[in-house]
Order: sequence, then C-alpha cells, then structure tokens
Amino acid sequence: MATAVATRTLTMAQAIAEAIGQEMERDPKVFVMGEDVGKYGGIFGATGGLLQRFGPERIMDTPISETAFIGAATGAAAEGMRPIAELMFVDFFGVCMDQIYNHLAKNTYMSGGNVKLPVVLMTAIGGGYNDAAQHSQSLYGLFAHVPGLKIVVPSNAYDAKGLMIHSIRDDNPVMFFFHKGIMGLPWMAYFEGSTTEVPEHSYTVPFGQARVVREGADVTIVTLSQMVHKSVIAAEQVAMDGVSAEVLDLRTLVPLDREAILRSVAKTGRLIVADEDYLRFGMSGEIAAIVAEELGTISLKAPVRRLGVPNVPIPYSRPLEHAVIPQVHHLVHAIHQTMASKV
Amino acid sequence: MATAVATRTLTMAQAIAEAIGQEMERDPKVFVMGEDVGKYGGIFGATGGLLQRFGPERIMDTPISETAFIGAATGAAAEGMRPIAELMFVDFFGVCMDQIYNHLAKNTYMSGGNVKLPVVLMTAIGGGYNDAAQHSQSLYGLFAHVPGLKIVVPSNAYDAKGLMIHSIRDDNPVMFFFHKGIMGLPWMAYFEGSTTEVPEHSYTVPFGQARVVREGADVTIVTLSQMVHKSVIAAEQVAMDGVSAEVLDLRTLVPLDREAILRSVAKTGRLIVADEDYLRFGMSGEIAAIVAEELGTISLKAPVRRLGVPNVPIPYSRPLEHAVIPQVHHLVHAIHQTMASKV
Amino acid sequence: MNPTTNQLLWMYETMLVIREFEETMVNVYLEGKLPPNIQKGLAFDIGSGPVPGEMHLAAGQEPVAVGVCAHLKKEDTVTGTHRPHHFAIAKGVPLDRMAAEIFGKVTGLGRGKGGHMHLFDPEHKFSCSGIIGAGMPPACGSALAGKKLGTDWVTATFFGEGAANQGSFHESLNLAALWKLPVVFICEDNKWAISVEKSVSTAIPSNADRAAAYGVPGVRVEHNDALEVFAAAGDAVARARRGEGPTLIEVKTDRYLGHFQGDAEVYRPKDEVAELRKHDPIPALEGHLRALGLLNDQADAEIRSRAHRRVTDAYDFARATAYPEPEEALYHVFAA
Amino acid sequence: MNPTTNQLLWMYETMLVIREFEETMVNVYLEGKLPPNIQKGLAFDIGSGPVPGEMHLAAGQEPVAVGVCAHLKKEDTVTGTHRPHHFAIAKGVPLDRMAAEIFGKVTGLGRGKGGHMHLFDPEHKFSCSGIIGAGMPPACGSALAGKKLGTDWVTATFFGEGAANQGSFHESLNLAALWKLPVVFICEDNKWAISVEKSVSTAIPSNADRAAAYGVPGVRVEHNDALEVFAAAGDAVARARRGEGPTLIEVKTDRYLGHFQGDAEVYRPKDEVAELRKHDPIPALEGHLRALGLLNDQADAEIRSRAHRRVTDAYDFARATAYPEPEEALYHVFAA
Ligand SMILES: Cc1ncc(C[n+]2csc(CCOP(=O)(O)OP(=O)(O)O)c2C)c(N)n1
Ligand SMILES: Cc1ncc(C[n+]2csc(CCOP(=O)(O)OP(=O)(O)O)c2C)c(N)n1
Ligand SMILES: [Mg+2]
Ligand SMILES: [Mg+2]
Repeated sequence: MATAVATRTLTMAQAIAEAIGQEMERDPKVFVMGEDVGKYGGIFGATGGLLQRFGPERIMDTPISETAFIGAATGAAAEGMRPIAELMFVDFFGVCMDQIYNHLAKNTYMSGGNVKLPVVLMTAIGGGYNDAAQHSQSLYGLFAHVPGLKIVVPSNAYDAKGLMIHSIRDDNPVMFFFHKGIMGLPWMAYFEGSTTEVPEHSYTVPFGQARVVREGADVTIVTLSQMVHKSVIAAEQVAMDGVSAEVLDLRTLVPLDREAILRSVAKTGRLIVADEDYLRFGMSGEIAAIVAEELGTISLKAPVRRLGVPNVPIPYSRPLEHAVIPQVHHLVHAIHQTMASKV
Repeated sequence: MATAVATRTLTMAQAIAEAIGQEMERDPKVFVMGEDVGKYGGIFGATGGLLQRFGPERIMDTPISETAFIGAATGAAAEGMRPIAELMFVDFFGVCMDQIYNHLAKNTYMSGGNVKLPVVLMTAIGGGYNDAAQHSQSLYGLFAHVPGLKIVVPSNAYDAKGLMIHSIRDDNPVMFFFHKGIMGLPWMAYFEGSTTEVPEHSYTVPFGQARVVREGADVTIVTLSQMVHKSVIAAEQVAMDGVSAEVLDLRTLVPLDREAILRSVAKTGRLIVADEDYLRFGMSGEIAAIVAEELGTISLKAPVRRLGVPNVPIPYSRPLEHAVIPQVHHLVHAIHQTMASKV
Repeated sequence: MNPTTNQLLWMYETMLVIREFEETMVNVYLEGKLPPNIQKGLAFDIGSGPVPGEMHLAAGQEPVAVGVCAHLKKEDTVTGTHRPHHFAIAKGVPLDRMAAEIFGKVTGLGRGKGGHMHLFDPEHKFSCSGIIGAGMPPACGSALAGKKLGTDWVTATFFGEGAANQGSFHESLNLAALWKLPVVFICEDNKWAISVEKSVSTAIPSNADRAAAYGVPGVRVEHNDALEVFAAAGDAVARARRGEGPTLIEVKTDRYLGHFQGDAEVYRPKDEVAELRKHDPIPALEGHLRALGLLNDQADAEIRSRAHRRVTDAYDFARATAYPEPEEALYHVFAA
Repeated sequence: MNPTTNQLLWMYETMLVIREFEETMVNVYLEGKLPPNIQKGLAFDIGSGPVPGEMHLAAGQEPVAVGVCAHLKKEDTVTGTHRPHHFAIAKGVPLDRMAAEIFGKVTGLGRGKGGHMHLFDPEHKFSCSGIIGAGMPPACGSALAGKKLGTDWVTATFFGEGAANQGSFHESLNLAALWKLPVVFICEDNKWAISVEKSVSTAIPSNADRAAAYGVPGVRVEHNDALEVFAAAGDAVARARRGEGPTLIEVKTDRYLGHFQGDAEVYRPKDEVAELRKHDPIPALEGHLRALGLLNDQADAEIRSRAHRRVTDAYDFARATAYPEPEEALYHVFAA
C-alpha cells in the first residue's frame, strides 16, 4: 500500500531550516539563538527564512557572547524550553566550551537524571575552501570524547532533516555538525550527492544507525559527513580496477553504531577510516580500536588504515590545505595499499 | 668515572617546584602566572616556596580570568619571555580553550615558524578523591587531539623534574599535566612510587621517550601518569599467577614514542591500554590504532583491550567513582582476560 | 521595603539552619580524614571519611542567601556557586536530600552523582556549579524562559567577587540588560578568592560600579546584614518582576572558615576572622527581632531547637541511607 | 597633542595605501569566483581564484588604524582583528609579504600558512586572529613583557564593537588596569557585527563608558576622522608610556563594504553606505592638509602615485611568487 510521499530536491541547508521550521510550528517551546541567525538567516543558511516566519522573539540574534547564550540555552532548557543554539563555526568552541561540556553535557548526570536538557547546538565544520586554521576544523571527535553529548554529523539533506527533527525532539543535548561543503550554498562548491530528495512531511532519522551508502565486498570505508561523498567517488574509481569497496556513513558518533562497523569489517576483512578531523587521538583511532578489540571474532586481511588531517593546523594556502585534508586520490591510494597489504 | 650525584627523595610537587625554581634562577625571562601560585604556593604545591624566593613580580597571582592570563602568556612569549601559566584544574580548560588551542597552539604554524611561543601551561588532572565531575578529569587525550601542543604527563618525581626543565627550555607550547594523586601532597593519598630520588642538579628528561617501568614477556600495558603505579601493582599481582606483564610509561603523548609501543607489543603480542581519561575517542583508541595499523608486521596473540573511564562524567559518590576509574583489580582482570583470549 | 514578621522570622531561622549545617559539616568532614587512619605520612586525607572531596562552607555569608531568597517564590530560580549550601537552604531545597547528596548517597538530590558542588533540585529550582562564574549564563536562560512562558518569575544568580573577573560575568550582564531579563545578579564580596585578595584581582573597589557598563542599577550593600541585603534585593526583585530588567547587587560579606576545609589559611591575617566574627549577622538579627518584640527567650529557644532538629535530622538521614550500587555509575548520562 | 607635518603626511599617505589595497582586493578577490568558471548552479565560489576563503576589508576604517599607529614605534606591538589589513599597513608590515600571504604564497609573512586573518610579523610586532575578541589577552601579555624587560613599549589592541561583548574584553581590561599595563584598547565601532547592529548586541550606547568598570579613562571619538583619533590615541599612548596604565578608546567608524566580500548585505539599509561615504575621511584629511598649506596638487599627485605604486608592487609580488610545496604543510607545527 504505497502512499504518495511528496518530495522535492533540497540542499542540506534548506533541509535543516525546514526541519527547524516544522518543529517550531509543532512546538512553541522551540526557539533559536545565535549570531546572524535572524535577518542573515544563518551564515550557512541553517535558519534561512525563519525570522520572517517566526519573528525576533523566536529567532534571536545574539551578541558575540557564546558563553552567555549557550549557557542561556542550558538554563532555558532546564525550565522546559527547547532551545536551538548556533555556534557559527565549531572552531569557536574554545570561547564557550565550559558551558558546553561542564554544564550542558553533565548536568543531567550530576542531577541523577533529574534535569533534562533538550538543547540542540548546531555548528559548521570542515575545510576545503581555504578559510585557514581557525575556520576549517571538524572537531567532532573532540566532542565525542567527552561524555554527555549526542553527536550528529549528517552527510546529506535527507538525513539532515530527519536527524535534525530527531535532535530537537530528543530530551538531551545534541550537537549537530554540518559540513559547509555539503550545505549546497550558492557561494561554496559542494558535493552534489548531498542535495537530495526530501519529503515535505516531518520524519525522523534515528540516532545510532549507520547507513551502508554503497555495498562492497573487499574493503570497508567507515566515514561520515562530507567524506562520505569523497569515499563514494573513490569507491567508484577503484571499482574500475575490480575492487569492491563498502562505504559506511556513521551519521552519529554518539551513539555509535558499533555493530554496523563490525558487521561490515567482518564481511570485508579490511578497514579504512576516512575522517576530516585531526588524525591523532580522535575518531579514526576509536573506530580502529573497536575493530582491534574484536580480533577474537573478526579476522583482518590487511592492517587498518586511517586517513585524517595529519595533526597540523589547517593551512591556508590552497596546495597545502589540499595536501592535509584527505582527498579522493588519497582514498584511492589507501584502498589500493590496503588491498596490496597483508597481515 | 662515576661522579657522585647528590640526590634526595622528593615528592612530585617538590620536584616540579624545584625545576621551576632552578630555571627561574638560570633565566630571568621565566616567570609564573596563575591563581593562588603565590602565597598559597599553588593549590597542588607546584609553586611552593617560589614567591618567597622570587617575589610577586615573577610569581604572579592572577584574577580568575583564565582567558586573559593564558592569552597573556602567549603575548609575553611572543616578546621573548618564557611564561609558565597554571590552569588550576584541567577541568577548567573550557573557559580559556580558545586562547590555548586557536592561538598558543597555532600561531607558530600560522606564522610559518616565525613566532616562537615558549609557554608551559601546567595543570592538575585526575580523580580518586571524590571531587566529582568538574574537578576529576584527565583530558590529556583531548589536548593531544589538537595540533600544536606538546603533551607531558609524568608519573614520578624524577621524571617530573627533568620533564619540567625540558618543558621550560622548549621553544614551544608545552602542556604539563600532573596527577593530583601522585604529587605526594600531605593532604591526599598517593602512590608511593611517585615520590623518588631526585638529583639536586638540574637535568632534563627528553620528550618522546617512553620508559619501560617493568619488563615483561606476555603482555604490554601502555599507560602513563598515576595509572603507571596501578599497572605496576597489577603486574606484580599477576606475576604470582605466572603472567609476565611489561609496563610502558609513555611520559609524553606529543611527541609519542610509537616505536617503543610497537617494540613492546611485537615482543609480547598482547596489548592493554590503561588510561584515566575518557575511554572513547581518546588516548586508548590512538594506541590501539597504532598497533592495528602495524598488523602487517606485528602479530597479536589476543585482541587489544582498553581501560578508561567509560564515557560517563566522573560521579561523586565513592563507590561510583571507584567503579568508573580503572583500578588495580580492573587491570588484573583485563590481564587475565587477555591471556585467556585468542585472535 | 520592610520585611514582614514572617520574613524576619524566616530569615532568622534560616540563618540558624545554615550556620548549624555548615558548622556541623566542619566536624563531619573531618571524620576519617586524620591520622592514624590514613596513609602514613599524611596530615589529612581529602578522599577519606563519610564526606570526601573538596568542601566549601559559607558560615558567615548567611545574610546574602536569606536576604535575597526572602523575596523569592518557589517558581523563581536560583543558581549558586561552588559554595552552595546557604543558597540551597534559603531557596528551600530539602535539607535531608541535600545532605544525602553531600554524603554521596542514593537518596541524595542527584543520587550521589553530583556531590557538594553540584546540587540540582528542579522542583525548588536550584542548581549550582563548581566552575567559577558559570552560574550566570544559565541564569539568563532561565529568566528568558520565564519571560517566554509569560510568567513573572525571577532568577537570582550568586557569584563571588573573584568570579566577577570571569568573562561570563560581562557576557551575562550584557545579555540580561540587553534583553531586559528578570535576573538579579548578586556578588558575594567576601574579599577572598581562595588566597587572592580582592585588591589583587579587581581593578576597582566595588563591583557594583560595573553595573554602569550595562546600563543597569548597581547597588553595594556595605554590611554583612540580612536586613540591608533584604532591602536591596527587594528593589531588585520587584524591578525584575515588573519586567524592567536586571540589577547588580554587591554584598560585603564574611567568610569565617577556610576557602575549603583543610585550608591552613597561611595567606590570611591571623586575627581577621576573630574581628569579622564580632559582627556576626545572626546575633545582629536576633537583637533586632528582640528589639521589635518579635522574639523572646522562649520563642528563640523554640526556633533554635527546631533549626537544630532540622539539621540533625538531615545528617541522620544522610548517614542512614545507602550508597548507590556501582552499576548506577553508568546510568543517567542521558535522560530517559 | 597636534600631529607634526610628518605625521600628517604619513597618515594621509597611509590611508591612501590602505584604501587602495582594500579596493584592489575587491576585484582581485572576485577573480575566478564567478560563473561560468565555477560549479554549475553557484553564483559565486568562495574557494576559487587567487585569493580564496573569507575576505574582510576595512575600506572606510582607515582613521582608526592611522590615528593610533602614528604614535607607535617599531618596538610597540599591535594586535589586530579578523579585518586586519589597515592595522598591519599602518603598523609598517611590508605590503608585499602581506599581500603574498593573502595569496597563500611561500613568500608571505607566514609562508602561506596563515592567510588573510592570520598575519604575523614579529619584526614589526604585528599579529591578528580570526577569533572575535582574541587579540586582547595577548596584548596584555606583550605589554607585560615590555614592562618586565624594562622598556617603554606600548601595545595597541584593536577590536570591533561586536567584540566588546566577548568575555575576553572584560578579563583583559581588568587585568591591564590591575597590573597597570601599557595597553591601549581601541574599539572600532562600525555599528555592525556581520548583520547584527550594535543596538541589538550592546546594552549601552557607548563602549567607552565601560572603562569605568576598570577605573581607566574611556574616550569616545565621535567622528571617523584621523585627527580626532590621533588626538585621543596620543593621550592614551603617552599615558601608557608613562607607566600609568591602559585607556579604552572607542572610535565611531564606517564599514563601506560588506562584512566579508560576497556579503549581499540584505540586513543593511540600502542608502546607508552612500550616506557614510559622504564623510569619507580621506578627502577630509586632504582638505585639512591643503588648508594648512601642506599639500598642493603636485604633492598630492606624487603621494597618490607613490601609494598606488606601493600597492601595485605588492600585488605584483604576490602574484609572481610561488606557492609553497605541499610538503611544507607538515612543517612549522613546532618551532625548530
Ligand atoms: C573557572 C574556574 N577557575 C578557577 C577555579 C578554582 N576556584 C575555585 S573557588 C575559587 C575562588 C572563588 O572566589 P570567589 O568567586 O570570590 O568565591 P568564594 O570562594 O569567595 O566564595 C577558585 C579560583 C574554578 N573552580 N573555576
Ligand atoms: C568567537 C567568535 N565568534 C564569532 C565569530 C564570527 N564572526 C566573525 S566577524 C564577526 C563580527 C565581528 O564584529 P565586530 O567585532 O564589530 O568587528 P567588524 O566585523 O565590525 O570589524 C563575527 C560574529 C568569530 N570569528 N569568533
Ligand atoms: Mg570571594
Ligand atoms: Mg563592527
């Protein structure tokens, strides 16, 4: 009994704004705070058109006081509101991290579950357009390291809408990371695969369920966000050489779909982690470790390989940035190396 | 031609204070800023007695303005000074992280090496005395994740003095993490092994050289800081069951002695990582991944095992805190499990 | 605004409860922490005994808490500091569950997970934090929520004079003033931030003067006196309820004990506390009540014994109830 | 304090250089960023062309930079903002290496690693940051170092009116006032923080009034005028050099262009910029110089052509020199 589902093609930015708008209509407790979220519609369009619909009481431009307004989100949530706060670039977290990780993330636990904090903290990540060391980081691995935050990192418009609606309805702090290079902005190059059909109605995409973007038999690429698209392209390239790569989009890091990772690696026997965050002490290590812990049941055919930014600040100059952020050709190379190596 | 080396037994706090004092005598550009570093001598004694010797111009009590004074350390270092700043507990990093990781850590790189920032940022870590979620964290893994900071995490007085002197002489930002439970404070239980003989003269312990604290043939425990002492005790316990555990004290996370890890694991074929930081997306993952990347040359006899705080905030109540921070019995259990498992 | 009889008597009794709670803690905290029952060589063991960890007590600072909270309703919110007991008690947080939390018991406000610096009571709308200056931003948020919900709720946020040099102070006052949020900012000026004197940390003598930077009223209460605090807070709370925005109040108050228990206070002039204790605000209010004819020996004895019983009962409850099971450590990272 | 002839002519020429540098960048920045040479469907591609990434230009804000830097020596330090070119130029940072950095060339100040928001010139003691409010704490540190080294060096730190609501503003002013550091704090009040107007971000009309919160002088310069800035900065720099501590100066100034290039400025009243441009500070200073008899047509032509050549040479240098080799990306995380 197929029901007709009205869909359109939306960019990820549009999908996020639509999700927020639908939830604001549904629940008067939802409101947005952030720098330039009003008239500007969010520097990356995540609140486009919302001021016009909901007015300045619910789409609130703030001073450049991230500690104050993100802390205020915590306070408002404790009183039953459901704030969405935008930290313009994740790179700015250092001016307000205390309110995020010592309070927003911990108060529920420290209260023995008595305090609920339904806050969505959304923020832009990623490089690729030469915005240098303080505007190009990914850093989701850092937030996944500290307890108490759910970590959502979508790769496309369909997921972004569903994950955003799920985030807003979740009774817990959710950090929602959107990569600038898949938002479908009219002023930044993006991967086309991120602009997708999106149903008009509201729906949720659950947390902790990775998605097999492309099935494969020889090697598993565990990845997320913009890197999903690079991985798919790389997988298509190596397919011409007869290598069948599976691409797994984690979608959320907390909760993490450990089973999906293990299932895929058990099948292929080979693991590559593709990450745009810093390589060391982060996501790629965690994924590799999860597999290393299961070597009793999983047998690897090749050593694990990790791609990430090699622990240098993101350089400005184009050839340098291009060298440190994993590119399709790095992925292709890693796949071939993995296929050529043995344990 | 053995020269007599005058040594005494010092606590780690005394050793750190001595190192700072000796460097301050040697180099007038060295000075200290922090909360309660003066009359109080540092809440954990790291600047004990220094105000009396060097006066308030060089041992500077600050307002509770971590952003200002840590940022000031960066500014002063750029002018040729060699500031030591104390962040009282690492848990407070969230109020000043921007100055640490976007500036202190990146300015050298962003300037193409033209700006040198010889700053030591020392800070207290660790739990075990029920100081709850905002005063018990370790977090060195988080700082090792972002580029530009050298990460020093000593386990005993001898190393602490030598590493501190090395830190002060280094032309780069160094974060120096001392665990409260090995400082040898008169008001907090500590592991006796951390109070050691310390030469009176000044000496350095180089960065990036792990130390084999205890040799063993069956299993490698990679660890650091207070956990070194727990690991040694656990190793002694399992020795009675005929298991020979090697304990490797990393001493610094950046630079990391990758070779020492691989050498030991190649020998024993078994790896346990013992960490007091949060388990996920941190140090334990990185160490496990390093080995997983080398499975082409290293063959494991058992899956990797990781111990760390299981991504919950540190609970206050004693039985809860005791349950989440890895203890000797957890280590013993992990060793036995590792010995019993197969790949 | 003059306090009613009820308010006067409430302030008096509440100050007594606070003082006794804190002074009892001085001794309870020491249990198990001294030789010979601790590691050899130690003078004190912070991690031992029924109440481990740091312990910041507020004996002497009662007027700040009661003078403000006397104006608050249950629906009003308070955010406290690392030294939170007096605020919590004055806001009506149940003493037994608070004590149990401080003992790390499963009957505590946070099932033992928070501890002394992390008391959360959503019913009585109280919270606090061990991070200096961290209570002000959430206070703006609760006030914002009250506004959005169409209420006349007010939020009072307390912080020390040391905290007034944190960035959060500035950002929060600006935000509250800008959005005309019903927040009362109360600075407890006890002169000390651990060992650092106000004159060593703060460029101007009075933090109340910083209100001008935000275009809001700034008031300095010159004495550690419940009635003076009550008067200043009355104006500020009323102003906030009327929707006219925040006020910054600074209260000169006195810390009778060490910064935390175990603090040898090497930095503090030897006779300072004895001098301060001469102006104890509790006998002062008692004298006032007696002068007004609102208190006689018998009534005082009743109040004191009730206060005593409340505190004793709370400590008894805390001692008698159970620790959480170790498995509990893994629960409540996220709300169900 | 009246400017000398040299200072007047220096300010004039420097403003011309800044203006031309910025206006040239408007066009250079657009190179390669427009259809049809970019991804289909895009109107603009921020990552393309010889100068990718964000670009914040300071046309209109020249008086702030030159009025302050006219008082500075080479040994004095300046910390700038995300909109840093005018400060860097006024501080004497070599134009060619600055331009090369903005082009990402290995000949740049940071070998191409920093880019437009991250210009470091230790020789001319200039640095800046892309993080709002982040320049103030290091400025305290450089001033502290100058003091410790026994010099009379002064540090000038610039920030926008938007930045004045960051915690770092408060902490830095308090620290500088407390330690009597030779820092001059200069707030560029161009009314806008991206799309957010000052009235939407700041609880009081003038940030200069915030100086009272730290017991330091606060001065508002009411016009976007080099001479007015010069006068206010002269007092402040002299005070700092005398060891009397910091001053807070707020300058009303005008942003002629978008927040960054590519900004459609939907939030800004349509005729605002045209109105502002009527009070262009460059013709104003030119008129003043002519009235004083310090400038005639010929001298002006010479100055203008020299300014033009300096800018042109810098851009030519930037274009002509090479990109760093990709391996360079891994160097310089740590100093050798
Ligand atoms: C951000 C931060 N920095 C430092 C500390 C350590 N610390 C705890 S209490 C305290 C002094 C606080 O002084 P004040 O605000 O005057 O409050 P009081 O202790 O006098 O009540 C300090 C520095 C902290 N908890 N948080
Ligand atoms: C901490 C931080 N928050 C937000 C931003 C994003 N941002 C860049 S420029 C800007 C506006 C700055 O306004 P103002 O300080 O007035 O300087 P102006 O742009 O007017 O020169 C903002 C919000 C940032 N770079 N850093
Ligand atoms: Mg105080
Ligand atoms: Mg501005």
